Amino acid sequence: MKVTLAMKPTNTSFIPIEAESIVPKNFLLGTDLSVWRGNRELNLDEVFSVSVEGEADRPEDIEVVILGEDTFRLKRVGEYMDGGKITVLGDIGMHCGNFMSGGTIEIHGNADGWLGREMAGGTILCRGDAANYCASGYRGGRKGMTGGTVEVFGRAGHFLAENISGGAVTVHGDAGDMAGAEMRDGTLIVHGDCSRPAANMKGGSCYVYGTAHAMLPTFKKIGTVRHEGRTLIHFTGDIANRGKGNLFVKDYRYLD
Amino acid sequence: MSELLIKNACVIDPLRGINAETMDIAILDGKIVEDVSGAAEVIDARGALTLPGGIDSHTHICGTKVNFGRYMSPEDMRAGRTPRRGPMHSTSGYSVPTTYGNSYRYSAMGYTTLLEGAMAPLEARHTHEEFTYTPLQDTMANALFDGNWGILEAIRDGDTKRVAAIIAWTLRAVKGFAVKLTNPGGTEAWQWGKNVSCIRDPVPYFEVTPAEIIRSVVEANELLHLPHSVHLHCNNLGTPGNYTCTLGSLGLIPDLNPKRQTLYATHVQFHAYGGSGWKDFCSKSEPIARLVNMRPQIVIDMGQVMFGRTTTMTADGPMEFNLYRLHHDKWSNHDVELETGSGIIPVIYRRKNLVNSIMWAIGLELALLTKNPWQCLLTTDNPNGAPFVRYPEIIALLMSKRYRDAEFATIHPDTGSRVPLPAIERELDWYEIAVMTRAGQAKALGIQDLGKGHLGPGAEADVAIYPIRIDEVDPSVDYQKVIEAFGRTEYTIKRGRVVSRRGDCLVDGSNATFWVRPKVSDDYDMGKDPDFIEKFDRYYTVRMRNYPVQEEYLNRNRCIETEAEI
Amino acid sequence: MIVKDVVCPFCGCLCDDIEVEVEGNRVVSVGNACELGTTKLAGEKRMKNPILRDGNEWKDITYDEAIRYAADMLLSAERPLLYGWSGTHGEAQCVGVHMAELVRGVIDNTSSVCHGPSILAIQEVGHPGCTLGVVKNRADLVIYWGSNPIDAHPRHLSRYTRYADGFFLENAFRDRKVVVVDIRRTETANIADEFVQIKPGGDYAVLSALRAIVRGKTETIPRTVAGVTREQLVRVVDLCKEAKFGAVYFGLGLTMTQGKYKNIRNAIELVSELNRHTKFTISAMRGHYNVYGSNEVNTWMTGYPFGIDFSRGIAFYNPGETTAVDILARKECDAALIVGSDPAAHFPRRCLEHLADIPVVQLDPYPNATTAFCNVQIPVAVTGIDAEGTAYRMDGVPIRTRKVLSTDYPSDAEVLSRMYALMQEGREG
Amino acid sequence: MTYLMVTGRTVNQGVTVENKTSAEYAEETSTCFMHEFDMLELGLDDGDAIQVTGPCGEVVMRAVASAEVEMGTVFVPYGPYANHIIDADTHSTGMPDFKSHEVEIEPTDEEPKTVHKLMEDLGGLAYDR
Repeated sequence: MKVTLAMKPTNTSFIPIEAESIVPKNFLLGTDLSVWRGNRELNLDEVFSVSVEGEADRPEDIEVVILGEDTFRLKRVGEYMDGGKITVLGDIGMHCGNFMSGGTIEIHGNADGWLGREMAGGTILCRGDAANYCASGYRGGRKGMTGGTVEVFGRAGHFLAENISGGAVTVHGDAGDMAGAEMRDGTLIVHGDCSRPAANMKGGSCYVYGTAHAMLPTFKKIGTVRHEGRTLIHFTGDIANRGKGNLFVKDYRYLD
Repeated sequence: MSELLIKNACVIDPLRGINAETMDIAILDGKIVEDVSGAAEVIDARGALTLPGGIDSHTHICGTKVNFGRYMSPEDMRAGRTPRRGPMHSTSGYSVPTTYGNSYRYSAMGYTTLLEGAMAPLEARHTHEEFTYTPLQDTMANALFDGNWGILEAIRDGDTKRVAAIIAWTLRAVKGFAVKLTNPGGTEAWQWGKNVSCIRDPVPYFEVTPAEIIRSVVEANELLHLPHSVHLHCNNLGTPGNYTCTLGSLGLIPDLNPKRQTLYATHVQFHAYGGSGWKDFCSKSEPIARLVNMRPQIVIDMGQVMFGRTTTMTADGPMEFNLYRLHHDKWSNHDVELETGSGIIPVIYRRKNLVNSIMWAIGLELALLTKNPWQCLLTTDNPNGAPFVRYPEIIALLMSKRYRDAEFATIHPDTGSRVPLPAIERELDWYEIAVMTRAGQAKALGIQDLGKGHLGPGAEADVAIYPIRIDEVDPSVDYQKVIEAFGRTEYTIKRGRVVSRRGDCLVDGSNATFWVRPKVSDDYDMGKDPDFIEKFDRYYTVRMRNYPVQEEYLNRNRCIETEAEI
Repeated sequence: MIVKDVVCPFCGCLCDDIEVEVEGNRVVSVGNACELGTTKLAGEKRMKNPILRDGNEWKDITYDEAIRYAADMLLSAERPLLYGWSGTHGEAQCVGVHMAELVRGVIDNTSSVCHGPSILAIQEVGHPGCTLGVVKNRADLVIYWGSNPIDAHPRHLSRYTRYADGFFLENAFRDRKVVVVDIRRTETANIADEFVQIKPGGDYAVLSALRAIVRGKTETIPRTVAGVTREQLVRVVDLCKEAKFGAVYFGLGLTMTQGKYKNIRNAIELVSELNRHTKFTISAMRGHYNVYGSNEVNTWMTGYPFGIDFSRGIAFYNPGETTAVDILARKECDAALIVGSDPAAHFPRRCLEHLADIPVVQLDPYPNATTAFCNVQIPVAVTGIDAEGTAYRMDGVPIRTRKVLSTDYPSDAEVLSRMYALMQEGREG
Repeated sequence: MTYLMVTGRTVNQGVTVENKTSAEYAEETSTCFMHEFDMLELGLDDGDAIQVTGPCGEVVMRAVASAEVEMGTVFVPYGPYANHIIDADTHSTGMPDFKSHEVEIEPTDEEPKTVHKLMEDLGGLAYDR
């Protein structure tokens, strides 16, 4: 079954629309769903022209396609998603794929903050850039992402994979400041540059194929290793935090 | 004039010796009366269990420390969020809910009176502000004196009357209800990063021992004729082998008061540990209960631990730091100048953890081994042992050996060799539960004469009607029904108004705050004492005139005046 | 007439030993206060009556009209922002929370642009702190990190630290060491025993290095960290470990620089680590006299200290999304009620551009920068001068501010309560 | 030339903060404290007008020499002038980069605007009664 949600053009109001109801399994029961614009509850079809092709009796057989100019205003799409597919033919707003445990979300444009927050499983592909707190945790510093994979083909913002405790995050472009902060477990790979990677890490592995700017002084240099055809410098730390994590960088600069 | 008649109530009212009599309860303008007119609104209880409103004699719900527990725990707030609905405001939180969350959930369980277990006098205003937003229960607060410099000095000088005078001035100033000692001496030592090991270990600089503090403050408390006894959180909370320290502390207490206990020892589960370390950690509930059984002057509360996530918070700063070093999680500490301190950390009690399993057993053992239910009251030291919403499960565990065995089978396998619980057959009855959840509290707090904890004519019309017929339910078998019944009343009535119906709160409410004002002679009025004033001005950072809590902070002001012997 | 023990409604020190001389209905002199407090207590030109923007001019209106306007604005909004709150008393803040809950709006206070990051850090690792008097009576080491009390909290040094004698320190100036850490050699740095000058953006690295050195891992640390030599770092750690009682006070130099709350988290973790060796505490130098009160009130009523979004009925908290600057810059609100603050003076321009596009009502005694963006401004009494109410000092000690003048201006709580009553009629009645 | 702009509290900012329409407040918050060498390099004397350009536009301030700031760094008291060029991006923390902005500074003949004018440029309406 393919559900197409074409977002209707709206006035200039930028008030976000919270659409946690947009999860494949919800469409098993039809399209009578509601979303929220600020404090107003709206029917799905007030915001989208909805069309459904084919049938399905399990989420795995459902693809939801979201398109339109204003899709960047949609928050919480795919929250608690456990199967099926969501394709966004454009940008998506904050909290896409939060608490996701299964299925696939593919974003053709950019994703706003908290993409895949506290994700436990499944796959997120972001063809464009991901903003801050991609694959991170929630306020209060509890576990971040615990499983699944997030792949960003563009750049990622600050606090990428903050508190990550499992799963794998790959960013093909540069990442911002504090990538992998408070990392506990899991894997973070940044193909480009980033600054202050793996700050205060306890465990897990963080790879920076580019340059680690403002490298923190509290990582212990072990030596060099070969990794997927690259030579990387291996550090352990963060020793400020009794950390037992591994940080691999192509090169680095201290703020000395 | 508002009249209410509750018909066909199956009443248990221990303070009046009533045990499961079916009767009517007449209410006029918020008080229980002999009779009401035919115009009275009628509630048919249909034989459901009807008790005086529940009273929690040791809980942490309002004030600086509690609010900091909320402040630092957004992840806890995500649980239990409800939107504004009718007269109910929105709520958040599980182990440290918002004030409305506490009030609504307590009310749904039939609780109408709460005692905040620890209020730092300097920050009392904060506690009273939160009381205002805890609308469905009457409130009162223990004021902390464990590290009070003036008192430590007076004790060093052997001047018990001065100790009493300082307590009197402070209680009156901060609108406190009772005297709390938390790890006496330890909180002062902690302001140097130290602690006291037990009751004979002197406090740095002041050179007085916890034993001297406890004894002297107990005497002072009785000099002031306060309704409640001294409320003690013993030294050494949570450490293996601390039961000897607890026995020593309880052993210090003479029997000074014919009407009530002379000492209320709180959350004793945390103080009943054997062993020389965590490896041979074990239960010492038996010697503790044996001592309590021999000493009518002692009342304790359980401090039951239940498995799951919660937040620990106490004025016992050094203890919280030790916990932090065990868990290495978030840690907050807040020392209060010239007075006391506090600490907070989140914890998870796990069934698979041997120490946690033993702690769980100890609380139940204390309740089951203490012969007289008036001497062991039901608490979790909310939220330290567990959030208060777990009370119904605790009631069921105390009433059902079968339930205890079923739970026991799920905890750490080595627990059996460390605790006496499996051998304990006792199952508490409905009457004993009523004692441990309201009547006993009223007596221990000394508020039964103020119309609390019973349903006699003249009493405050605080009533809880639970959806259960005790003639039809065998609690030792149908413990699930007991849990459901105590989890949500059919009606909770506060001051003659139905405030909660099947879990929904119906009114915004407005509580009363109970506080004491001991009348002392001019010689003992610290407000006029040059030395007291001079030290206050020099060492506090708040002016003496700005220290007392103004009456603006009390909703319904229930001032209890006492005639002091000084 | 001289009023004693007046509470100063300027900064988070909340000094309560002020003497104010009142003649007729004017403050003629102020004693004990710093320059900041004196000027505020001496008063400034107040707005006379409520005003309404009518096209390109201002019209005087009545309080009833103004309050009705605000109530209607909030009731009809899809995502109203209720912002400010640190410049008023707790009783008013409580009404504000009830209003936000009723209209399902977002309520945020000025901590999102002062110590919000400190709160985010505390939510990750907790907060070993104490009241100011504990430091005054015990601390033999005080560290000011990224804070400049001489300019921002002028009496902090004389009441609690550098010049404040205490129970265990008869001569504070001699017995108490003061360390200042900053990127600028501020005036405060000039009165320090040790000044640590850090390259901009280097606080986090320096804090990490200190933690490692406290744990005995000095050898891993490079020769210099963000412009600070390893020798000086070791010297500072030794000072800390030798102290009987150490206290860190940090300011916006940590909260406003790169990494934001991670800087504070690192500082807190340093202090927690130091507690394994000696007694150490850390506290934020809160700015507005009652910004901490707005955190306290929000916390007991909603569970969160700031940045609370009631759009969906339940409280949702996510600073960076539900905070005022983000919401305004992203144009995610359609009305704003401003109480006890001046966002137009303190927010980046993009936020003001949105304020210009939406209806705005402000409660403030004075014409200020935000006035220019108001549809309606309602002048109110100044808490601590002609209104009384609860304020929370930077260390959490609540103090009731005094009323030294009586004027005809209503208090924030009075105005907001009337507004809330109208809103309840509109929504529930 | 590029400089790091740091904003912060000053006594004078605090003293005038409750009277934002005053000339004193405008004067204090439109002051850009610079290292004297940086001023030399730009040929500036105390009190000269400068155009400060940030990520979100430009604003005219006055340069004043200060011993407190390092070369390459300038300090501006909190207020509407600094905020006229500060980026609203908080990196999803709620807090803008008030203390770490790269700015361009060059001499100018223009005068600093009044606070009223700044507000009106952004769509506000001055109230001056």
